[in-house]
Amino acid sequence: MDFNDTPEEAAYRAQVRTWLEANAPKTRAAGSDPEGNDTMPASRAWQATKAAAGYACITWPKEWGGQGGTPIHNVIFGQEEAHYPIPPNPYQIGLGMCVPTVMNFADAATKERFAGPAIRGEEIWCQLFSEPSGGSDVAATRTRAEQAPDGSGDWIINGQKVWTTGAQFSDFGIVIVRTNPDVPKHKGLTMFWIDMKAPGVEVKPIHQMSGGSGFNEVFFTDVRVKDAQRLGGVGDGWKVSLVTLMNERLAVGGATGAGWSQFMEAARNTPGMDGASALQDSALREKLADWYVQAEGLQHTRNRTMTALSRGQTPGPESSIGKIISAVQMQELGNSAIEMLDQYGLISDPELASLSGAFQSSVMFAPGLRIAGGTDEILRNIIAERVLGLPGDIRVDKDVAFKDMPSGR
Amino acid sequence: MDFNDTPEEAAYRAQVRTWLEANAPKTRAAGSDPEGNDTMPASRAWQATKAAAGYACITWPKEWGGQGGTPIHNVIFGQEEAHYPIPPNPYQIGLGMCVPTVMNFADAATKERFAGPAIRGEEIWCQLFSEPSGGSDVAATRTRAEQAPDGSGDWIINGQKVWTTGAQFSDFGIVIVRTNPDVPKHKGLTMFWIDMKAPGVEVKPIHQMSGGSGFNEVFFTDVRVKDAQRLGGVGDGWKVSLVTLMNERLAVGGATGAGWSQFMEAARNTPGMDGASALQDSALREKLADWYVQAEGLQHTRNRTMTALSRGQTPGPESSIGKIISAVQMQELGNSAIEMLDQYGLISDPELASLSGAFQSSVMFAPGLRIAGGTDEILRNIIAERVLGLPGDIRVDKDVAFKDMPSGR
Amino acid sequence: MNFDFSDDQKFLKGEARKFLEANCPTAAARAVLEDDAQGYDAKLWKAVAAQGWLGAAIPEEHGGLGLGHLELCVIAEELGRAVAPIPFASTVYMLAEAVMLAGTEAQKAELLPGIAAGDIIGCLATSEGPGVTTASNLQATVTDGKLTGVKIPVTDGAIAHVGLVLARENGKPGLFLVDLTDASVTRDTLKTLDPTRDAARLTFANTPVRRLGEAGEGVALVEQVLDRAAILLSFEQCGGADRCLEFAKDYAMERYAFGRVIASYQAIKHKLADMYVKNELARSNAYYGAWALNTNAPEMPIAASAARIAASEAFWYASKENIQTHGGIGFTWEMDCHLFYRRSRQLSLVAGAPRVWKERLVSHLERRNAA
Amino acid sequence: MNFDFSDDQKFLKGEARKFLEANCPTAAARAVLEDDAQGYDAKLWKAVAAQGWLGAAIPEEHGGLGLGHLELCVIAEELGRAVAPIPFASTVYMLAEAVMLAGTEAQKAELLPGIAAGDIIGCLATSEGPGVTTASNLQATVTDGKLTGVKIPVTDGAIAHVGLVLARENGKPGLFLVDLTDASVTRDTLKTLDPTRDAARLTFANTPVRRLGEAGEGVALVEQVLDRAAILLSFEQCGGADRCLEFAKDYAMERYAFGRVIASYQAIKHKLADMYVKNELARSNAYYGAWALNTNAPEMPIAASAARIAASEAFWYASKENIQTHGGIGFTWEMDCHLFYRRSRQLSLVAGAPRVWKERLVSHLERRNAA
Repeated sequence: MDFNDTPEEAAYRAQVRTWLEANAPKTRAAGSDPEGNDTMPASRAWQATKAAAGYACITWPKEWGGQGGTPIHNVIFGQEEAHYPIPPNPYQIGLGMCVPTVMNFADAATKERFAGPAIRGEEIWCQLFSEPSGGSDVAATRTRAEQAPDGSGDWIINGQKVWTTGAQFSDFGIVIVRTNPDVPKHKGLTMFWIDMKAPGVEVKPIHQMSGGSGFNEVFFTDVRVKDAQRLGGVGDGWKVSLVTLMNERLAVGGATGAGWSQFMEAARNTPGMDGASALQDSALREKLADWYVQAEGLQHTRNRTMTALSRGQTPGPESSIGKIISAVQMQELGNSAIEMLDQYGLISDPELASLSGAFQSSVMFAPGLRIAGGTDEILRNIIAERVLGLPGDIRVDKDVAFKDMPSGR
Repeated sequence: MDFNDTPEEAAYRAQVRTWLEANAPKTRAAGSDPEGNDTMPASRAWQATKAAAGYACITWPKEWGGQGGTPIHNVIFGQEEAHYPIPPNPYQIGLGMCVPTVMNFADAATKERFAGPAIRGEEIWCQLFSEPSGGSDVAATRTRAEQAPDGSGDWIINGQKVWTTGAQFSDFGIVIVRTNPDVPKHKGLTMFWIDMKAPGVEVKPIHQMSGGSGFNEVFFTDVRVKDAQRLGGVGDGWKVSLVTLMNERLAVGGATGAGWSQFMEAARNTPGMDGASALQDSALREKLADWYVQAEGLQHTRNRTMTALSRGQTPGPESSIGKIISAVQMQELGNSAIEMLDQYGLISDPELASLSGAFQSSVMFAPGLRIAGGTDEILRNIIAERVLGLPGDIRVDKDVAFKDMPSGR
Repeated sequence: MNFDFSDDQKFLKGEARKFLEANCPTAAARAVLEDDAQGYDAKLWKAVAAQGWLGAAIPEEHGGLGLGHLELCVIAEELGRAVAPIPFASTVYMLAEAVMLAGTEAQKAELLPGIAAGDIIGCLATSEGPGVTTASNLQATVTDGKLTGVKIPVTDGAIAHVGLVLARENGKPGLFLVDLTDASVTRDTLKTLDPTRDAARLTFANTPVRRLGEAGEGVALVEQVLDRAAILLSFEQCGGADRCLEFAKDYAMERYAFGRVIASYQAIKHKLADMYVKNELARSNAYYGAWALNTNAPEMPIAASAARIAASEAFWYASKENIQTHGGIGFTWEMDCHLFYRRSRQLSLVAGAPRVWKERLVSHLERRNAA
Repeated sequence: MNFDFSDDQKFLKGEARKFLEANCPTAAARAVLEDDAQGYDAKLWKAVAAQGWLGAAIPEEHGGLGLGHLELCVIAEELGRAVAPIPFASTVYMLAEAVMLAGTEAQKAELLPGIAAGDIIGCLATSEGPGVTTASNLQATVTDGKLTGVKIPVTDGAIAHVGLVLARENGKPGLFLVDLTDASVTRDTLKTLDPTRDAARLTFANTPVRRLGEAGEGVALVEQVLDRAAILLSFEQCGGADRCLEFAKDYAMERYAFGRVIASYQAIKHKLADMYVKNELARSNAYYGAWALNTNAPEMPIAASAARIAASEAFWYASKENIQTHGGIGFTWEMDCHLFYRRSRQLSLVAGAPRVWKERLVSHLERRNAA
């Protein structure tokens, strides 16, 4: 048991380091927009550089522009890349979920058309699954596609998607729609790729309670798509979506807010109730210990996952517990910090608040993190069902025609 | 807003006090058996004394031997009675649940036969509902009753009940049995009263993990009962049981283990990590505050319930939260106490442990309290459904014949 | 046993709810939230004054209605339910209570009628920076009747007319009445987690002050005021927490997932049951606080602590799990969930954090059990 | 990255499980539990010795197998899973580790072979009463090589041959080796929450002792020993916690309520998911502890604290919620649930309560971050 690379990994890491030293950016791209619009040119340039050297999609086969590498190669590159001031990466969803779906289900010409520009960062993709009435229940899709009456075989899409990350700067998307409401919900769905600049596609940012707007609503009004844009068979959309979703929950990262060490630092510098430092308060010390143990537990769980990858094994179920712990910790730690600051904890102005308001940000962002990519409740269900093998919830919607299903509106 | 009696209540309290002063026991009955077998004569004597004066069943109508009083009268008597060293009360389940069911459903002669001896404490009743495979699901009853082949109209009972409080000293019981397995589970049940001394009735104490055995298993082997012992119609057992159960959860009391003040006392006398008293540890102080607030909250919730009774109103839903809080608190407080004592906390010998081992007892009894009379999970369901009006869990067993229902064995 | 509000008080509560439903929909809080220039809803403030609520517990001789504190409790609960964007707590629970507790007859005559009429907004200025401001680290100083120092944050500090300021005089803490409109006072509005309520940094440079109460007794007086405020705030918190439960329940009964309402899933049912349990424990503790406040009972510090701890916990849990129950939509700006979440943080911190009250509670229990 | 046990170690683990399934069913623990006269399962102890486990980490020159501590970790996990009623921790994690850490060559040669062979049972005697025994309140005293004082409770104190006793010598704490079979030692067996494990009060009256390690360094040495023990105990706790999860899951998949298995109710599903999450966090922290132990890393105190805190929490939660998942039957004497519940309490207290380790962890983090 050690934390060392295997000789092969060490060699790969050395090669990556050399390449990064020669090619990675040395200064962070300027930009103040939290949604990353103004750092886009820098993101695009870095993606193109990586693509040219085969580092953009390390695990993809070489014929698609990848490197044919292993997941551990990908992890090693990520670790080394993180030492440089790289720009934001708006390609994750596209390259992690959308384009692989296209590569799996589209014809050769379409794959040829899209793979290169996507890898090189010339085109951005988004994933259009969630709907206002759907939430975790992707198969409840109401956005409709009907065949055009003109006999062209084209489809006309109408409806609304929501929580679409990056839709505001995406060129293409993959969208799941209902093509047959007369069969049970999972059976009447079909997947298409669409041009986000096509007439009838309208993107509206969602204003979050925390102030930002990284997500969007996307409205479709008589959007016409060719039948050739279909991914998989008519009515096979649910199966296609499972391919896409397989990677989603891995893609939603853990909390990145202030952690135990920031709390410890703030406690050291905050007066406690008895005049001494708040860090002397054993109630806060016990919480610190608990948060440290959770954070270390998650870190070492990642190490176990990496070890499995390094040994060429499939990671065990332990990788599913990250967000369920970190999102709740972010909320509780942030709240404990503001309560430690007493009345002053209310102040969110970054020029006045401790750590530029990091704890206040945690309090305001954590509710979103507890929901995005699966609520606490959905994640517990996933652990119970997929990891522990317990039965699924009783389904009342399996055998009912979609149009006959109760839906509340 | 005050804590005073109304004039009518004050008058009743004065009358009760006078009577108790003249009649209540002045010394506690000797006895070491935790199940109360050796204090039974004292219990019987005190019950007879109360019955003679109308205080045994205050809210029952006078013609049944009660006083025709209100619930608040009952509460006042209980408060005043608690100031005396009264013996254990083995009559609660009988007078609270069983006998009222008999009084509701039996014929006049039967009522006449049973009411008096029950009120006077001459006969003890138990309630035979739970079964090994049933748990919270009373309607899953498998104990069978079949009509005797001799044409007498008698019924022959076979099967097993479990968790029967007081069965070991009961004279009679009410038992729910399945008389028709070919209809859905709720529809094939029937209720009877039975003689616990009848041939074929066997009582075995259940040994608990905490050491005691207040509950029993009761086995029925070809136990013959008359059709006249039937309470309600054949197949109406579920409806009859609801009458009985209505009062059950009120009857299961809150935790009576060591509470916040015992913890505070123990903490004061225990060295902490820094040599000072453990009571100076703010982590323990915060827990103390939380427990105090919960305990006070429950106490004042009871005060709100009593106020409603005092005003002649039906108590609000707030009275349903007691056990869900107190049982978990008992477990956590007990465990925190033994952890405060460090290695010494393991010692359960009453001659050596703090407070005669009260904290260790809490740790060992609390798991049972979290289950008896409704698990934490069942109680949350009850609050969600009966108090908040949320939908019931999806039922897969409503329309299936009992004999066709999956059951795991 | 008479541990509930009277029919008259319940009638007042019903009337208050109707009034606030008409005059203080959540759009009112949202308007203050979205407009940096607006520290409170001045129109609502005047309307509330016209209802007589500001003077509910102020004697008639000083322009109030001369009702008891129980009436103030039911009004507080409705204000909390409505996330009302007005300086009610600062003015009524803090300034008015302090003046009634420790003011001279002249001070009462001068200030109480203006408070009751809605002409005087008050605020309590104790905090001077991160953490708990105590007698030992207090910096603001009064010399020869002039105050110098900085108070941050002061809830309603930018909109108040009169400040109650804790400051050192001859080395000992005293509580002082300060005219905040004086030219020597600099007021900087602060960004906080709850912009529906005003907050400011106040800088005093030789500002004239008058002492309230005895010299050197400032900390004790602040504690008395905070006990009273904590009880009244606990009713605001109960009101907010109950409304969060209602929102969550209503949404869960309407929202479908996998073909059935989410209220039929145990994860949601039990979450709402937990909310209910916390809310009821908070309410019962608040009622005991109300009794102690109304009778000026010696148990007040313990009752106030318990009420504040329970209500802070209930509102925090209800406001955050209400968002969680709503899922993604609950995290949007347009939904009202965050108004209650923000307010729950504001109410938990404005009179001192729950952990401070837990320490205070246990100290009092130690003394009581030793006695 | 190689943060897992090797194939050889996993093979050893599999063999250990098979061995214990055959030689240590829960009936073994139950037999010790129900017989007051039996302090441990002597037959199992001999069998475990014959497997070489007692000497797994003892060098071959001293009669052990000379494997590393990682091998001890996998054995520990299986012992925890089996609620083994033997003095393994006292003898192997505490006595043997202490002797290997601080013993003279003569002490090693004298004690280690006997430990490896199963002839010497050890115990650690630090506690003297309720609460934490520290350098400042330590009473037991060694004068001229003779020990006087009382230790209570001492796990395995009634069955051990050699005690490691913390006592004051010339005013400073030292750690001493004591022959517990000496006539001057009085041993009273104690009733505890976990009667599957022995515990005693030891009274010393001028008992001859020999010092282990440097004079005055007893507290530091005990801390080193406890760090090692905490890591190994955390594997026992992980083993126990995982088995509770399995029990709960198996029962929930078999037990029907309202026509379906209780494992299909979210209240049960989420409870088991929470168990799983806690168990995995405990396992990951235990692995880091194993790495630190095996490499004798300077991070050991931090790693040991984290492992102990996480594992104590996981086993407590899993053992109590396993009972809860079982419902009424889980509370009966005949079901095994309580064996794990009792053991979870024993393992959480035997090397010092989690709260003591939390304080220890944060102190170390403070020092590390200051460095």
